[in-house]
Amino acid sequence: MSDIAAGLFGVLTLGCSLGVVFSRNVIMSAFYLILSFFGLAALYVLIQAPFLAVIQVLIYTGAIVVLFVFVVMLIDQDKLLEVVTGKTLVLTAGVLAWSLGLILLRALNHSPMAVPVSGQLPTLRTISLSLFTEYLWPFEVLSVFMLVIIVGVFVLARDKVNA
Amino acid sequence: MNTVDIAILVAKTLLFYLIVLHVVPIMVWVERRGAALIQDRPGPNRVGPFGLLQPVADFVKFIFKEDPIPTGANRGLFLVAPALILIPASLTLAVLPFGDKVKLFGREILLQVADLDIAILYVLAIGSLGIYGILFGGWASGNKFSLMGALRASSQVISYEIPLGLAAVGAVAVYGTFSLREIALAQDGLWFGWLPRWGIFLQPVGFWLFFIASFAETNRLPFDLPETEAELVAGYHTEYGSMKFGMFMMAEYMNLTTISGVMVTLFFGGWHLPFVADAMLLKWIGSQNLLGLVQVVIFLTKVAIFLCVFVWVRWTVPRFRFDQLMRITWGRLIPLGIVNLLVTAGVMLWLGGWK
Amino acid sequence: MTVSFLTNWVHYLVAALFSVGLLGFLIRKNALVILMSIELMLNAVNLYVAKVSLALHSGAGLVLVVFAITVAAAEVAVGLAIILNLYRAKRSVDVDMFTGLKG
Amino acid sequence: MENYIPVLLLLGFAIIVASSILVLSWWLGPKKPLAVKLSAYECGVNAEGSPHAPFASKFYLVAVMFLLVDVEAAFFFPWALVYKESLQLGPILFVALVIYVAIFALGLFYIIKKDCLRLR
Repeated sequence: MSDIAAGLFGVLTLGCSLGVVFSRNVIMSAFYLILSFFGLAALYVLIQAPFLAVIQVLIYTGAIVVLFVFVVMLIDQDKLLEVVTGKTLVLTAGVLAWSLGLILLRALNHSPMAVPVSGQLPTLRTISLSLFTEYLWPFEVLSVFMLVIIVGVFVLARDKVNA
Repeated sequence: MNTVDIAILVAKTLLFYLIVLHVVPIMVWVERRGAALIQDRPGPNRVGPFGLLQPVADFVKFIFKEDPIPTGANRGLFLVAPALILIPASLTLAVLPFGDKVKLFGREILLQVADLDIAILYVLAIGSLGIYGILFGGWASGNKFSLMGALRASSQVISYEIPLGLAAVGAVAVYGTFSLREIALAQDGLWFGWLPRWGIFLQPVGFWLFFIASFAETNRLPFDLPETEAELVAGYHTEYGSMKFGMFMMAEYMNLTTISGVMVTLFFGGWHLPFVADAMLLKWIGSQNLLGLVQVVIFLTKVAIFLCVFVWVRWTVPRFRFDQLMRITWGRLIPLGIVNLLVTAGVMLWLGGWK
Repeated sequence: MTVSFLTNWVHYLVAALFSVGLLGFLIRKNALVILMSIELMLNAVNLYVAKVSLALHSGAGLVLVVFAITVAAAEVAVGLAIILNLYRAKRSVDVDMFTGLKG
Repeated sequence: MENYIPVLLLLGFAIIVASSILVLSWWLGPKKPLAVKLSAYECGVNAEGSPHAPFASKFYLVAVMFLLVDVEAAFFFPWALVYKESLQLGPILFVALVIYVAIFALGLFYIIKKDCLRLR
């Protein structure tokens, strides 16, 4: 059952990520990105990290891609049709990506995963508690970082004509 | 898991899905009759007694209509958009606790599609996917008013997601769990012998926030900016006809049902009768299975009351302007939600735990 | 162990997803799609970190992924703001158009 | 994880219902396309200009501020989950919340004060 689901959502994620890369129309890329991230969220559930699945859907699918779609809609559609990249470039890039994927796969498969583990699988509660005790300072620094980003984005994105 | 388990699972899922699907035609009738009642006119009364079969007639008419795809439309996205809004609307009902549990075939069956330990987050996360139906629907129509409506609708929906989440956070902090089932279980019985143990008495501000934000989340008046007929033709679904338009309507009513269900569970005791503890009810009724049925009825009654409130508000309150709407959420609701959270945390700290 | 059934699945998926992201990064000229490809690569890495963390029965990796997602959100916000500014300046999102810094 | 099987089932049902409605509606409806019928409906007036003309960046600002605030607000959820039981550990989570909310409120104050959402 789990294997079937893993296969299903794995194929969905991968197929849709190919869709992102090869769609001529940017809005279709954004659409495939949604499905791809949704599939990834399902995979997070399958590797027993439901909290990450929810965060993935809530933040990635529900907010980040919304921003992408907004920007696509704010830009005139005619400007989005791109010049086709040269065949040699595509071929070289394909070979490069393919070989890097193989190297990566080999590295992942040979990484020492068989280390002895102790204790229970982390639960939602232990993760949450460690976020506010063990990782309290990174967490607070992150909030300052977000504050900086809010200011920075506003400075970058405001309408210069009206401001 | 054997075949019986799987069969029970499938049957249960299908049953609850069908219950929520059947809210749609009932709500169509309630909405039209309610509007008529408030506006002092008869409303649909020709098809069946009290016009009760009107939704059926509507459905038949919808499905036999031509559904044109405009020339300027992006065909693929235009067709997918209604499904994109209907599927998340269907998925969110998975965590609604309709009742406690029943014993059938020697198994304990929870009266809930799935008892997830992240239920509240699940509702918020899946609910946030609904805006893609709006965005793509408006964009793919190839109509500038649709696109404008879509952008407005999605700005509104995303802005009100934050107060909705903050209101839910308050309730989660009080109960210490994400599971809607556990939250409902914690609301059994009375405080001081006379006050129902309902969430609204612990989180009155949280409830108010959730209530207001839920109007905006479901695009109902007074927050139905996306559909301002006078300015935007009909909003993001202008170009949709036939049952494709019907799907947008179905999704709206299903979202209403889910959000009412969440509200009932978080703030109004879920499946519990006020003033009567479950144990007492069980003694009167005598059978766990019958009690389960009664609980489902109680839960659905509470949801129905909220649905009626939604209809009532829709036909009595005028709509906000776009800037007012944004100012309400960013300037009022979000700060209020944060203050509510701080006060909740402070009071809990002061009382040294909630027991 | 409950996570073991996916061990190899996840490896293949992560490698493939990362490569697809890289491919998109290399062959597309549209700045928006390039940013999307970066997101794909980032997600591949996130998935792997989460998986390793769970295989080691540790919550550290999961917290790291949550932080990474947060930073990714900030990165996208700034990245898209820059793209929008470039679009305002050049009326295009084609990366070949942005050669103003070429010597 | 077994808890999620019904969700998968529900997803299946939802996809079946949605696609069957789409197919039925297409199959049962009459098909008499006319150029006028298929043109964009703008209150009966002929449509003018590109339907995908660029819009004000007001909407972009709303979306980006939503993204950032939503990400920050998402951290309240794990906090709320463990707050009740962490009270035994003393007020550490309360202090964490107060610092976090102070910084969060600063960001929100900036958004409102600087009129980032172009409300005025």
